Amino acid sequence: MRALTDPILKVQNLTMRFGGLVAVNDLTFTAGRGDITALIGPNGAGKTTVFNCITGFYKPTTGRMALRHGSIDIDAHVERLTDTPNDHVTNAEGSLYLLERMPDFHVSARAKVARTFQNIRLFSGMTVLENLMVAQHNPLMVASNWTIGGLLGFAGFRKREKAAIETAKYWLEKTKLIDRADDPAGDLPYGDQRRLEIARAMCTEPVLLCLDEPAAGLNPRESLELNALLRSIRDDHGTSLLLIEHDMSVVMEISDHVVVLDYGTKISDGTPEQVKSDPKVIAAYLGAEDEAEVEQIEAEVGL
Amino acid sequence: MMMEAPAREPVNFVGLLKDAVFAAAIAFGLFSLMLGLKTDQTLNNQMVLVPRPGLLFTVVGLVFVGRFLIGYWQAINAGKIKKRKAAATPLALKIEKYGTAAFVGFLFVYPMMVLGTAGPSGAIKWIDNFGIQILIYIMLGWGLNIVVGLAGLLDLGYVAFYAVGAYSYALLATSEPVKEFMAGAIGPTFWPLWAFWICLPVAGILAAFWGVLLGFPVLRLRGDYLAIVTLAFGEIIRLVLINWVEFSGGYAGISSIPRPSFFGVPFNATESGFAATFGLEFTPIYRTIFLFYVILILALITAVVSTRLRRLPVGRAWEALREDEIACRSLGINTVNTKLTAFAIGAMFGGFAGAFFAARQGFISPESFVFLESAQILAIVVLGGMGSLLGVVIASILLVGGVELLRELDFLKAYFGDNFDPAQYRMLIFGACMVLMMLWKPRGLISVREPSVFLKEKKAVSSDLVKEGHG
Amino acid sequence: MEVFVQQLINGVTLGAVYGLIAIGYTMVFGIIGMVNFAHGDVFMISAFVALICFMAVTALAGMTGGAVFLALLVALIVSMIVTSLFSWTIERVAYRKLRGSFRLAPLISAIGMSILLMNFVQVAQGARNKPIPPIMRDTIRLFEKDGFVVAISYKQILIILVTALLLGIFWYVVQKTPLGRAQRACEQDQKMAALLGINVDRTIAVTFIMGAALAAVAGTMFLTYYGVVVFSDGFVPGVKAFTAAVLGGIGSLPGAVLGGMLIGLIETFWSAYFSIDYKDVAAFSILAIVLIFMPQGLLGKPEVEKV
Amino acid sequence: MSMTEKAPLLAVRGVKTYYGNIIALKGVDIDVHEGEIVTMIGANGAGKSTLMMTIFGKPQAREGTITYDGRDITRMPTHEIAHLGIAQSPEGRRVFPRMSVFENLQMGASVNNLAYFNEDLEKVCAIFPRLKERLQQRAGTLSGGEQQMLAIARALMSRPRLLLLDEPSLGLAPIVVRQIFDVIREVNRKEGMTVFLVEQNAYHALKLATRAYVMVNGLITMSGSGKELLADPQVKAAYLEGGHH
Repeated sequence: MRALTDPILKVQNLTMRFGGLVAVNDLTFTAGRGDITALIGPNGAGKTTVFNCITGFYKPTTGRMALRHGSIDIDAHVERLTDTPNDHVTNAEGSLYLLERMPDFHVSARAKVARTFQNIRLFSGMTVLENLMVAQHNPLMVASNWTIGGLLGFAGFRKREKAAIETAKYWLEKTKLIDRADDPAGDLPYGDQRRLEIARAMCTEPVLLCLDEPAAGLNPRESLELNALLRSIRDDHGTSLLLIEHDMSVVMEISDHVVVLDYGTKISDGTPEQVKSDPKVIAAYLGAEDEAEVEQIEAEVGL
Repeated sequence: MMMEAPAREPVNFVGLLKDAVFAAAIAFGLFSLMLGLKTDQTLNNQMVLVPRPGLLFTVVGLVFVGRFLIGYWQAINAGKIKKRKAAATPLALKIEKYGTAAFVGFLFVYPMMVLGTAGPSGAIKWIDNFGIQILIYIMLGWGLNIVVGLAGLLDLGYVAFYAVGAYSYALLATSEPVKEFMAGAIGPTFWPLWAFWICLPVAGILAAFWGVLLGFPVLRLRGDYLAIVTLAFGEIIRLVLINWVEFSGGYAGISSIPRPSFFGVPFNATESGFAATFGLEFTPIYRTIFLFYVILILALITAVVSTRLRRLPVGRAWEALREDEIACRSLGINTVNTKLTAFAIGAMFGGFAGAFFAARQGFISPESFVFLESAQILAIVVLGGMGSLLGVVIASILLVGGVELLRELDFLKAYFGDNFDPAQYRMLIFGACMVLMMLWKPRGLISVREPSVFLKEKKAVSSDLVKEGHG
Repeated sequence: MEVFVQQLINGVTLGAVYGLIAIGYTMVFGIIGMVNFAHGDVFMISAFVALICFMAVTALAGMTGGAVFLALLVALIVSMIVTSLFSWTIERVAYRKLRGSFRLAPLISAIGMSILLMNFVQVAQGARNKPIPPIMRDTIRLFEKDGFVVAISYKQILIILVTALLLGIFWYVVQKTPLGRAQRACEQDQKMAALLGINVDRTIAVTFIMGAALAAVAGTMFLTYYGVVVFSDGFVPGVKAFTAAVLGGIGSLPGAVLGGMLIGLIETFWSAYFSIDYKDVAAFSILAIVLIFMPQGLLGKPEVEKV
Repeated sequence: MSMTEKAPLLAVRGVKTYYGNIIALKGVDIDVHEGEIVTMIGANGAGKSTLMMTIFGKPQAREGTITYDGRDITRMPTHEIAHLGIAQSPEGRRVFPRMSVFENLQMGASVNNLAYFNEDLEKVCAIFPRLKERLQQRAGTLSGGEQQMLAIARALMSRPRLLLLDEPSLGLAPIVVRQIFDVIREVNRKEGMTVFLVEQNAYHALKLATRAYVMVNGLITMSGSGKELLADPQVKAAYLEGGHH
């Protein structure tokens, strides 16, 4: 858990109100670089709202979300940056971004935060490969000289496009979708669509990947595969992960750090083991342990 | 799939009769006042009602018979499971590819073919009314296709850009100060001869500029709101053209717009004219043929550019925008710019077509830029199958060519007497055809999408999966 | 001041007519999310039906005061029935099969239907203006200043009252009755509504009929107010009424009437104080401006973007 | 089995369903007897949700028959089926987003014209206190889990004889999942409601079930009592391992 030693994202006093409804209430937490940070909590606790704030889809009512690239010291710069009208600061050590000041597409394009959605949002009428090409829009746009070079068929663009296809192939192989590359995304089974969404997000080369219930609707075998994929994204690519998940087999298995929300407020924060045994979490979220019940069933069916 | 044909049920004639009686009753209700009684004015301006029971009962009878026959046809086909064509075969793409090539080839020889068969005087109608007219709509359809078909932005005021292009050319070409300036700077014949070629790009750029101008405020709007605001913009431009008489000539429009020259050689009977220069006998057909090739080239440029754009990041972003705007934003795509480029490029092609239209007609007025035109262009795009270039071509031929063919109904006067005015029925039939075609092919004629990039094999995407956009 | 009051009265009357047509647009859009482009032409047909009916009754009963009133009443009722039948048929023939398919298909079908209806009336009834003899010409003088008489006619009072009454009734139906709840459910998720036992086809048909009945009221009042109708009268009032529906917030009945009032007032005041030529430009510009800054319209509920 | 003496409440026989050209159900046979909880498990895309919708005639089965309470409902319009006392909480929740929670519940009770509305409202509010807090809130603003509760509550409002639940535990917190399975058990035991349940969460669902089916690729491949399937090695390998509790 590197949240304290090497943070990548610091969320401070985040509050989001919709009319009279307080969805997130004064939430503060830190996600560590190279960590898998899980955000869990009962339904309606405000987890997805937090995601929408981080990724720029909602403008928070109050609060600050600082994300860094490189080793720039967040605490040393964040106050100064807040006093300026800018949304980021860059020095030799890296860059610091204030996500709440950025429009959604800048959060992805500049701050390099990618996300997936609870209700899968693929470009269903485009092929799997095309989905991954769209994710590389910004570098390709530059390579096509903002369309003009591409229209005239310049070689620079064709080269860059080949490279983009290679990137896409890499992620397709990684997510075991390579055989479906030329099929429309809408034709894929549910589990494949979930993985494609992750592959697409990774094609934007994010430093922080936010996954909204990646295991929802997966069967146990698919969940296991997902665990392996997420671990590999963390270990092989150094991408930090932030995920919302209800499937405890995923959360407890792969998270380095768990933050628990209830009614928009943080009720627990720590390692999976700490959180699992936190009485507040058990009361609000996990429910009473039913180990005894499980054993009883297993005895009945003769395991 | 092997399936036993289910035993055909006997046709239920009583039920069919009931349906037909019901339909006839509805028809009677609908038409007894609207057809059965005609409002007429007597010579001293008195309104009177003229009963037409014969007409009413003929129509009701036709509805009865028609409903019965349709019902019978459905009943005998009910047992058959409709054999649907297999979804998403590469064959459809091949047809599109080779079909397009063959069609372009045909277009290039079309004027010669017509000339050969119909002779110089008969050919004008076929080249102008059918060839040029249809090509203008193909070009407009391809232009609008970028906005509606690719980017999924519903634009009901596309005719505004057509108007901007037409008026840009017409105003510049007939402007006295410009004419005088050019006469002083280069020579008196320069501007009338070259105005079209100089103004054509200007018209496109101005239309694109208007596209951005109108596009910018409506970016946040979605779906039908966007449609209604674009409709409003289209109407505003038309109403301004009508009312701002000093600027645009109002209802009277602009006349004596210079015609395009053959790159400096005019199409007239003078010695420096096209016919004399090339040692031909003067006939107006040369100009028509030349115009045909001009619009053909313009349309092909539109097609080539839009095909290329689709394979570029910007084109893929358009389609992605149509599929899911929120996902686009999450991938770092600036949706504002993406939408604006779609508006601008679509408008630009509309502007080119407008300039050509003004040059071909020699006269323009706001009458040519009514909402019905926008509706017709949109109908072409939708009927063609959104995003399909070949579809737009077929739809243009069906809709525009069909309407032109209906002009040939004068022979009906022989049957119905001289009081019968077939022109009235032209739009009636046109409206009915729009409805029927949508009922027949709601997804358009070509309902597969061609992927812009592929790894191993290009597979067509069935239109069931393609979204239509919300903006 | 006098001019202002007089224009206010005229504007509200015109606005009431737009408002009644707008309700039809807003209800149909509300329930199946389509712009029923043919609704303006349905309105035009209703005026024609009322005209023919009115002429038929007065031809039989004469043009005395009582007979005119009777003729008007019969015209209104018959027009409501026949127009509803038209609207029902249009939905059944041109839209039902396209429901749930491609979003643009019903729109194109509706535009085709609009062209069809307009030209049907032209073919069936001729292209000329169709006047009726002036009726209900009595006015109430409100006040007079410097020779300028501010007056309100009985026609205007009738139009405003009928609009208010119908708005009340329809708003109650949509908000408070099971039918209205079913309509709103169909608007949001037809498949789910069917799972809960709602007859979706019937609910949608009823919606078309309700909208058409209101358009018939508007058409009859339009005929009596202006005293003339022509086959092309569907398009411009139709577009303006749709504008009104969007302006007021689509899906909201009071919004439709409010939007209608605004369009009517803008038009009358613009004509009175600026230039009659640009009155439609003004109406459309206001629409564009309102939508750009308030995309949900004046009374529509803002849509929270669900990510 | 002892229950087979009585005709089943719901009988699905040889049902084949297509989406366009694609076959989704390839001849499915299912029995649901009065008073049972029947579970169907299977992978994503196996056709479970298609079966749920086919029972309601959306889409209609191209072949085969579906009988409910002795009546053939294969070709019956969806809204009429709803009036026979079958309710469904469908895939994707499908709450009416711009209606309040209260109105959504009213919609659920519309088949019996709100006859028992107040009584039932209290009941579902007791089951899902979360909904009680949000009665006047628009359903579209609820979180996913709350919408799931609302969808189930809405289905209960019609007082169905047969309740169809499509993945009621999808996307819910563990504590709520348990709560929902408790609710299912309770309405079954106390009110004798027959429940037909489609689940990914095989462990909980099988534990609850009187009988269960496994669907693979549009076909039923296995059936038996909940306990039997829970103990079956194939089922364990495919649907239970990985610790989906």
